[in-house]
Parts: sequence; C-alpha cells; structure tokens
Amino acid sequence: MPQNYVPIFIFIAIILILLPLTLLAAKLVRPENPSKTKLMPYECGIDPVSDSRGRYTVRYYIIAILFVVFDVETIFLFPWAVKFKALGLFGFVEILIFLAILIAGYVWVWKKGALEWV
Amino acid sequence: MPEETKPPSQSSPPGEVKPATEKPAATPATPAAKPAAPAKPAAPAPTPWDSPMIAKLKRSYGSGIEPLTYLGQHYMIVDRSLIPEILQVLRNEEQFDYCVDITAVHYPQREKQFDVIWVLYSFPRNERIRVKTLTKDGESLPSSIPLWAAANWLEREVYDMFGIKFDGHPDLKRILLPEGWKGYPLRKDYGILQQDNEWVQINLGIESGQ
Amino acid sequence: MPDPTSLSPLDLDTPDKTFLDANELIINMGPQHPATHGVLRVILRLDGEKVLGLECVIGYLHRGVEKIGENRTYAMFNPYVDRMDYVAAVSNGLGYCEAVEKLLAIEAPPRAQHVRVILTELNRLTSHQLWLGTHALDIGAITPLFYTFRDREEILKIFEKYCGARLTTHAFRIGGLQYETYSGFEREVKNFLAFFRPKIDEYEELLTTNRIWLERTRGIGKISAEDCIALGVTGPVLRASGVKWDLRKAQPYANYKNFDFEIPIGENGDTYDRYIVRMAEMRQSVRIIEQAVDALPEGPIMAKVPKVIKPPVGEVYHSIEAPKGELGYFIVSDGSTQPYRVRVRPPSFVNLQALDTMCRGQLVADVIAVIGTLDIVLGEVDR
Amino acid sequence: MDALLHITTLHYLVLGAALFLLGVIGVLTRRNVVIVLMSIELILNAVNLNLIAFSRMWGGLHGQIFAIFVITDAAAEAAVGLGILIAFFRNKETVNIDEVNLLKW
Amino acid sequence: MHDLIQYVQSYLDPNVKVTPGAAGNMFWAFVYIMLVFLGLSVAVIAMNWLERKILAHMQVRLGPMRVGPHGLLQPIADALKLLLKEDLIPAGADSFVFWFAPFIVVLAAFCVFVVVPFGPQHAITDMNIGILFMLGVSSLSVLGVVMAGWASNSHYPLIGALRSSAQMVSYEIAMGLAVISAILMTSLNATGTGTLSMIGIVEAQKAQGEWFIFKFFPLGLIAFFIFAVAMVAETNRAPFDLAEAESELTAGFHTEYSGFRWSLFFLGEYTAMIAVSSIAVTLWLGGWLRPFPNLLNSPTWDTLFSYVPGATFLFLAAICFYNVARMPKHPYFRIQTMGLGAFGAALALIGLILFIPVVSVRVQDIFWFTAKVAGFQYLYIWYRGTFPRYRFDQLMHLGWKVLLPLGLGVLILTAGVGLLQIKS
Amino acid sequence: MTPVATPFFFYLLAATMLIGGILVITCKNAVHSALALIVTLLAQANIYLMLYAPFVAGVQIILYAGGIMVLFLFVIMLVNIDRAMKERQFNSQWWVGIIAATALGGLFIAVYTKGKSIFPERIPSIAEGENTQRVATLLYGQYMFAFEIASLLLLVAIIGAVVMAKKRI
Repeated sequence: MPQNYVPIFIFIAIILILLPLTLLAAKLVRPENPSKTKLMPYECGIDPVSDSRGRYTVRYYIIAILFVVFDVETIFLFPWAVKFKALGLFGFVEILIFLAILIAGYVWVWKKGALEWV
Repeated sequence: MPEETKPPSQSSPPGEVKPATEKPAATPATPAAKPAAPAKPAAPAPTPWDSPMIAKLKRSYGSGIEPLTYLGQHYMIVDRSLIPEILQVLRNEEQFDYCVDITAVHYPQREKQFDVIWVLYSFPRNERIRVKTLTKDGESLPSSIPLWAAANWLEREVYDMFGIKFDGHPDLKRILLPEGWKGYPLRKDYGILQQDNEWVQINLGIESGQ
Repeated sequence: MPDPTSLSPLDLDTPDKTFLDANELIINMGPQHPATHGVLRVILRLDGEKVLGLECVIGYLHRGVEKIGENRTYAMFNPYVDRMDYVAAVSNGLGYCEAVEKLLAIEAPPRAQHVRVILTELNRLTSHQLWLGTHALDIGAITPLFYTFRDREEILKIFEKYCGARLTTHAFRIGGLQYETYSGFEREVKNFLAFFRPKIDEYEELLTTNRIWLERTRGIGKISAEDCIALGVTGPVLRASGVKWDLRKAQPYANYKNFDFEIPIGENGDTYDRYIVRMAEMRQSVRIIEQAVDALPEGPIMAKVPKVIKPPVGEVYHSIEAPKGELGYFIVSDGSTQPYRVRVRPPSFVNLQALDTMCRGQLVADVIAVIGTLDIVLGEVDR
Repeated sequence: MDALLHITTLHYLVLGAALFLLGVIGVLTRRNVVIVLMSIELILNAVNLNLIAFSRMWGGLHGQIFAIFVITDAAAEAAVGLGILIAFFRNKETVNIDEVNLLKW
Repeated sequence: MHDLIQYVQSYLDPNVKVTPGAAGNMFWAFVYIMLVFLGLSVAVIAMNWLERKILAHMQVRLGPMRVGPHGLLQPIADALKLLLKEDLIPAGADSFVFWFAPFIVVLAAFCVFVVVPFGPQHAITDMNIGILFMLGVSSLSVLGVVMAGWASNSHYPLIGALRSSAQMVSYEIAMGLAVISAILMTSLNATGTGTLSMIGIVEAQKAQGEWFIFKFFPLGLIAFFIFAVAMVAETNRAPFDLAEAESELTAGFHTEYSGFRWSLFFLGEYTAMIAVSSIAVTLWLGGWLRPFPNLLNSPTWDTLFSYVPGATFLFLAAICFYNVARMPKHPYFRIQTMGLGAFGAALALIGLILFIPVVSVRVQDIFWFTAKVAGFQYLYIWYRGTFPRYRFDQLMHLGWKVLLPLGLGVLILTAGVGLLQIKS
Repeated sequence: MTPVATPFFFYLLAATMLIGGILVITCKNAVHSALALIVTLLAQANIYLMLYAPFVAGVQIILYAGGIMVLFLFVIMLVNIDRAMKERQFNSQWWVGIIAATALGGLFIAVYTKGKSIFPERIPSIAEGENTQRVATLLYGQYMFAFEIASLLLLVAIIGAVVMAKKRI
C-alpha cells in the first residue's frame, strides 16, 4: 500500500474500535427493560397497520437513476478539468459534444416529466 | 322499573344497575333536569312571522309550515313530510346557501320525541332562519348533503348524539364518540353513570369508579 | 359546490389491492403527531406524496360539553365554555353570555359592552398570534413562534390583571361584567397597542416576502368561495376566498356597529391569502381596541339580572365572530334554572370538514400547512 | 512462503478469478433477481481487478481507462436492469427469476 | 526507541513542508488523527452549545442557562443523558443493519477529515485524488441513511430515509459540477496541469493570487453559491431539513433510534456540516490562507495578521470576564462565577500562548482555516433561525431544474473564459 | 509513495472481498447482500489504491459504492423483499450452476498453473502523483471516441431506465 493511504486505515481502525467501545460503555450503564409497547414502531399513537417495507413510489428510483447517470458524467469531467489547460480547445469541444449528448437526455427527461415530483 | 331507571347513585349495588346498563338508551329515565314542560307561558311568547317569502311558502305548502318569531329570531316549524321539499326550496329558490348548523333536541315525553333544527343563513339576504321539525325515535330524515356539503359532519354528529338517522348520507357513523359506543349521550334518558360504571367494571375490573 | 359523492370515505380495508397500479399508500398521521395541533388523527391516502383523499378522525378530546351544560345552571356553565376554544376563551364567553342575555331579553350596559369588545379583540390578537407561531413552525420557520409568544405574553398579563386568569379567563358574566377594570387598564392597553403595532411589521418582515414562505403557501390549499359557503366554512378562511362577510359587520353584536374598521379579504383563497387576511385582521383589531379604549364610557357594568337566572321557555340562536369563524350558541330553555339544551356551533369543527377538499391533489407537506392555516383548536372541534 | 509474501500480479489475478467464480455461482443459482444483478456486479468487478492488475504490470494506463469504461457500463447496466426489474415486479409482483419466462407481459 | 525519536524530530524540523501521511511518518499521522478526533469532538460539543445559544438569542430567549455558567456544560449533560438512556431496537427491525447504519454515517462523515488541509503541512495525509476522495466518502453517508430507515421497519423512518437520500443524491450532482469548475481553475497555471489534491488546490489559489470565489467574477462566486446551497441540502439542514421535518415525519430516518445510537447520527450530522464547510473553504475561500494574502502582502501586514489569533482568544476571554462581572453576587452563583472565570482564564491563556511568535507561525494557518469554517457554521445556524422549510418537490425542483443547469452553465462558461485567457 | 506492508494489506483486503462476495451470494436478505457488496467494493477500491490506480479507486467509491449501490438499495425498498425472503432461495437448476462454476474454476486453475511463466515479475514504477493527469491525457486523446460513445451509452441508459420504470410516459 502506498504510504500516504495508510493513515486512512489507521483512521478507520480507530473509529471502528472507539465506536463499539462507547456503545459497550453505554450498554453497561443504561437501563434495559423493553416491553411490547416500547418496541412497537412509532405510528402516532396508533398500532401499526401493516408492514412498512416495500410499497413506495417509483419516482425515488427515477431520481436515483438520473443521479447515477449524471454522477458518471461528473466523474468523466474531473480528469478534463485537471488537464483543462493542456487539452485546450480540442478538449473543450470534446467535452461540449459529450455534454451535448447528455443534455439531450436531460432535456428529454425534463420534457417527459420524469423530473416532476408529482 | 322506576328503581332501575334512576341513575345509580354511589351506594347502589351493582346488581341493581345491571339490567339498566344493558339497554341504557331505551330506558325512559328521568333526567337530572326537570322534565320539559311546554307549559307556563310566562314572558314573551312566539309571535307569528310574516314576510313575502313566508307568504310564498304558505301558498305552496299551506298549513304544513308554521312560521314564528321569538326575540326577533325567525323560525318555522315544518311538517316532517315536507322537510325535503322545504329545504330544497330554501336552498335553491330562497338563497339560503349556508347551512350554519344542524342539531336536535330530545323531549322524551312527547310522542314525536325529537326536534331537529336546521339553522340556515343567506349571504345575499343577510338573514338567518331556523327550520324545525318533529320526528319520532327510529324515524329517519333525508340527508341534506346534496344541498349543503357542510351537512355531512353535522348530520353525523346528530346521529352520534341522538341516534337520528339520515337517509342518503354517504358515511353515517359516529364522529366524536368511538365506534361501538353504546347509546346516544344527548338523549335525556341516557344513563351516563351506568355507562361509566360499566366501563369501569369491564376495563378496570373494580366495582365502581364513583 | 363540491360533488357530495366525492366526500365518500376511504376504503381502508383494501390497501393492498391498489398497490401495484398506482402505488397507493395509506398513512396515518396523528393523534400523537407534532403537526396536527393536538389530537387530530388524519388518515391520508397517498399516491407517492400526492394526497388522493383524507379522512379526519376526531373526538379524542370529547368531553361532552353540551351534556354538561344541561346539568349546570346558566351561570355555572359559563366557565365551561372557556375550555372549548381555549386559545380564544374570551370570545367563547362573550358568545355564551350574549346568547343567554338574549334569552333573558336584557342587554349589558355600554361600559360593559366596551370592555367586552376590548378584551375580545385582545383575545383575537392572542389567537392569531398563536396561529401565526404554530403555522410558521409547521412550515419550518421556528423563529416567529418565539416572537409571537413574547408579544402574546403582554396581552395575557392584561388578562391576568383584569380577571386573575391568563388562558381560561371567565371574564364575562351574564348581564355584564363581574369586575370593574383595574386602575390603569386603559393606559396599559394603550401602551400595549403602541408596543404591538411595530411587532406586526416584524412578523411580516420575517415571512411575507420570504421566497420559501411564498413557495410554500401560494396556491396551496386553495378553496373557492362557493366551496367555502357550501361547506359552511367561516372566518378568515372564508374571507380569504374573497367573501366580505364578518358577523361583526353583517349582524353586529356587542356594540361593534359603533366602531370603524374594515374587513380584510383575499382573492385566491390559498394559504398565503389566509395568512395575509389574518395579519390584516390583527391590524384591524388594534384599530378597534384603540377606538374602544378612547371611547370607554362611564357607568354601571352589570345589567339588572335576577339572582337566579330562569329564562322563560323558548329557544334562541346567537352567534358571534370568533377568531376562527362563526361561533354559535343554540340554547333551549324550559323555564328552569338549567338550560334544557345547549348546542355549540363550533367554527373549527365545521371548518375542519373542508380539509379534505382543500388537500386533494396537494402533497403531504401541504396537509400540514393546510391544517395550520385552518387554525383549528381540537378542544373546540371535539368539545 | 516467499510466494505468499511477495505479492505479484498473479495474486491479484487469483483474487479476481475467485470473485468471478462467486459472481458466476450467484448468477446461476439465485432466484432473487436483485441478487442476480448484484452477482453480475461482482463479475464486472473481477474483470476490473484483472484490468487494473495488468495495467500495473505493463506500466501503462490503458487498463485503468478500460476499468473506467467498465464502471460506466456497469452503471448503465444497473440502471436499465433495475428498471426492467421494477417493470417486471409491477406486473408479476415477484422478484423471482424463475417467473421471468415471457418476452412480453 | 531511537527510531521513534527520529520520527518525532523529523517532523518538528521547521523546514518540513509535507504532511505526515505523505512523508510516511506514521507516528505523526497518528498524533494528527488523535488531534483531529479531539478537535472534532470539541467542535461538535461547541457547535451544540453555540447553536442553542445563538438560535436562542435570535429568538429572544436565553437558551440553556442552568448547567454550568451560561449553560456551558449543557452538551456534556446531554451526552450523559444520552448515555444513560434506554436504547431500543424496535420489534421487527433488522437488528444487524439497525446496529450498523449509524456507523456508516459516522464513518463517512469522519473519514473526510483524513485529507482536510488545516495548513500546508497540517493534514493527516495528502493524496492525489483528495477532493474525489472527499466527495466519494461523504456520499457514502447516503447508504447509512437508507439503511437506518429501512431497518427500522416503520413508515415514517422509511419515508424519511427515502426522502433524505433522494435529496442528498440530487444535490450531489450540482455539488460535483461546482467542484469541477473550481478544479478547472487550478489548471490555469504555467504547467497546464491542475490537481485534485486538497493542498494543491489551496497552493494554486496562492500561486494565482486570488481566492477562487473571486476568480472570473462572477463565475467563481456563482459556483461557490451553488456549492453553498448544495452543501446545506446535502447535510439535511434547514431550510432543506425535510429528512427530519419534525412537523411532517416526526424525526425522519432516525425516528426509531434512541439513546446513544441516536447520538451517533447527531455526531455524524454535525461532523458532516464541518466537513462540507471545509471543502467549501478549501476550494473557494483559500483554505488556510489569511485574508488578502496578495493585496496586503508586506511583512508588516504578516506580523499584524499573526496577532489576530491571539487577539481573538483574548477578546473571547474578555467577554467571559465581562460576564463574570455581571454574574449575580449571591453565594448561590459562586461556583458558576468561578467556572466562568476559569473558562475565561483558559481562553486568555490560550490567547497569550498564541502571541508567542514560534507558536503563532505554526498555528495561524489552522486558525484561519478554522475561523472560515466557523463562519459557515454560523451561517448554518442563521439559516435555521430564519428560513421556513422547503417542500420536497420544490427541493427537487431546485436541485434538478435550477442548480444542475446553472452548474453546467457555469462550468461551460468558466471553461470558455479560461480558454480565452489561455489564448490571450 | 513507497509501499508499506503490502502483503498484510493485500491479504486483509482480499479476505474482506472474498467474505463479502460469499455473503452477497448467500444472504437471504437482499439488503444484507447489498451491504456485503458495498464492503467488497470498498475493499476493492483499496486494492486499486495498492495498484497505483487512485483515480479508478475514487471512481469506484463515488460511482459504485455511492451511486450504483444506492440505486440497488432503492430498488430493494421498492420491491417487497419480505416475500422473496420466505421463499426458496436458489433456483431449480442450482446444481447446473455449481457444476458450471466448478468447471470454470478448474479451467482457471489450469490456465494459471500453465501460464504462470508468462507473467513478467517486474514492478514498474508509475509516478502515482500524476495518475489523474495521465488518465486525462489518454482518455481525451487516444480513447476519445470511446469517451464520446460512453455518453451515448449513458443517454440510452437514461431513456431506457425511465421508459421502463415510469408507467405513464
């Protein structure tokens, strides 16, 4: 491992040791007497009607897709930005084409109303 | 019977209470208040009310309506059978576009036990009237939701408190009291103490909460 | 007028059936929820975040006020009415006292009327302040709450000095007032008005032109004047829809006809207009109080009322313009010392009925804003 | 022992192969489509690992460029694959791959 | 042992201008890690207290006053309370994921600080992909949020989790675009090669003689503005605090969390706030550079600015002493008065130490960096005191339809202007 | 930039990856699988760091762990996995799969034992500090067309995914 990345591991290791330790310390001092009512999920004072998992709107998924695609786009822009001056006009045009294609997709998505929340 | 109909006092043994608690609504109990006697015309009495509108209504419905004024407030007692038509006319032709309130009063001694009262207001005329009708226990009235959307909850409350049913109401169920409540509390013969005691016995497992 | 069939209840038994088509979701909000202003329970049927319909479940605070009224004498029931809309207790008392006075065919003396107007309008200010604070809090602005509470305190101090209570004041008696005003009452009220006038600007400065506030309230929870009238909605909500109707002007009671004030109205009937209307109402209230204090007449504070109040047989309906809308009392007397029937026509109860109409097609977050803008008090809804 | 302590390209390749096999097993045996898709991600990652290892071995960066394109591809594949899965789930209300037996639904 | 001494010495040499990580100096890396932990804990505790106090004073109230003088010990009391609170895992919850989710959030928020440059050599490590690492690691907290919401097995947390994760990912794009336009500016130098390293970015600002917020005015400012909005949204703070919109979804994704486990989310949130502020400071506000490094660059100004850290602490101490004088003289308040006095004395001592030239030269970078970050923290509190909350669709609208096109536009314009500059 | 403790980190990360991979394909609960996959991906990012490919490592963290896995988690939340958990986990042809995988594994072993000699044992030194910059030069120079086509791929992905997921389009 190149040496300047090693501190990351030290860092993570310290957190992964410290956090469970504090949780353990908390476990030693805190009271623990759960009851059925206490363990019930919060539903504004009413007994929960149904299992909560798995019936949410698909719009969240569309947001996630758009995010992933545009994330890829930003990732591609990073090396260009770093090399911006050296790549010069040629690189700029290249990026413009790249962005133009993606912006076409963005406009299509906008037009189709996938960006509308409701 | 009279012993059972009395609201149980603190000392009354549970055994005596039981039969009453089974049907609290049906027992013709004597309420704490004095019986409503329509007697003693002491001070100002209602005077007949006359206006162009009343004249028009009188022409169509004749003796079915009895318009009166009391303390400057107008109201009309309408025959039960004329209620749907009268309300319709008031709403559509006489511009009473705002249903202020729907309520009822219980007179257990009468044969027609309930007064049902519509308080109406007209924005264009700036006039407030009351429409009153007498109805028997168990008899249902037409719902006025098609005329005034506001009637929805008001009718539900009347049903909740008096047990008067409204035909054509889309969702006639209790509104303020929980589903499955026994009896209709604003009836004069409603035994609140029996009800309370029963609840205490069932839910707390003790003889009496009083 | 809304289609009556659209008010049909939600079919709560079959949530699964609809899941695949439209991602319908039933969400229960309340009774223990920070934004339902007490113990209102709202069952929302959602498509994603869009409200398809909702059903209010009320009654968690039901205390049977009307039944209590039947078992108390007229004077004994007076303190109970304060407990309905505890935010505007003075208005409740005014309505009740005036209704019984009407039944007795008496009238409170002018000085009493003036003090009543002053206190009622002060109470309207407290009610609107509380509304503003909680409404803004619902929309996420936490600071106005503290500003309004700071200023509300000054009014409550006046109440406390006058009748010893801050919230459930029991300030009025049938036939007039129990207490003469304390010395310095006029001065203190005037001082308060001078202090309060810039405060309204301060509230408005935080919100009225705030971009986020505008986005959150403009066009939200719209209700047309026709729908308002059909649903019996009154008060600022009705006025925000453009209906210039205020009982203080339409059917004046308690000396209001002698005061000069305007009825602020809105145009669009949305949450923002209701906000603007209430803010303007606060300014009008300040105006009324000022006139009333300036013209406070000398004289008795109690009309001739028998020791034992026994109204003649008959029934009367009297209503006043409470901060939330038309507050009506329907009292039936059988000639005894106790009312045979007391019916309260609470503005919040009837206004709450419009929630479904106002929320359809809006988002979940708007339901909160709309509940806030309706300015309901569950104590009054459930009685 | 020295072979174990001296990390060479082969070590990375073996790791990649193991990961690839895990992915293949997942794709071929699991019924849950979501997990099948995740196994495909494992396979892609195994490939990436090889590419990077070779890139390091030859001292060029072409392997890294390929890895970036593979990751791009993985993003596109996940987006469309999961989109199909959602459409499928909406119609069949299941995520079992055994039920995917119609071209049109 | 000798090695250790050498290790220690190697870094104390004032000529060393490299971070311990890059130098391979694991001892000093460890010391720095510990210092970062300590500093972050103090910062979070201070944030907790300051947020309440500042918010309270904005809202015409006093805030905590009971625990310690002016509530100074309130955060500690809170921590104790949370430690002693019952910690429930709701029935039906996925206990492993429930247990693990807060870790992800805390880890993601903390790991960012591995590359935060407090000074030219005051960073745990410097890496070639610094900003990429920061963005990547901070985006991992989305996973923790989603998992916390899912594991709770309850409606409100799940909706809260979906909402806040959708919000976080939406603003990440705009954030990335704004970052790229800053990176682009770093490449406008003699070699034509920019950098992703955090230290390199600040050095580039130093070399180009202006903070990137002022570069290509107003393009740098707009990019900074986009980032500043996105970072508030990213950390789920007002006016974008939908995730924990109290009035709508009670507490969002951590509704079911209680006790110490909940406090981990709290810790993560505040650390993330500091982390994104650090990114903003590094990219646009010149990192550790003191104000006007180029306009006022005579040695006199240098010495003058080197007094500012000490003076600041002395000023804080003076506030403390003033309040000691204002404390009620009743014996009941004696301990509180003494405590406040001691706190002031400690601040004054720190201030005096900071006046020593040797110390001040080494520390003033850290001071300026921290001061800039603290300014952002104040903004966070101010937003919370002023703004109503956005609605979810408005938030999405802002992210996808306003900030994203704006970010793209700014990026392309910056590139265009940069090209013109190269040509001329 | 000198490497330190390479075998230790390699075995640590390799073990993490393999355990993660095994958990991905064996967990009943898809969320647990996703969690395991995230751990695998992060460990792999660190392996990229070891191989002096920091830019790819960054891409791996941002895109894979922070992007694609969020997508997976969202989908898991949208589809009801509780039922899938109660059902049989492996399909009816699982033994075919195992056999195929074993055969493939055998093939790999054969290739590696045979081809060990063709791998040169040299460790070239790449200036790690210039990694991103060099990637940029290659990406926008030699791989220009691939780069532009990648944007087309993304365009297709957006359109395809939105069409698939959105019902009323």
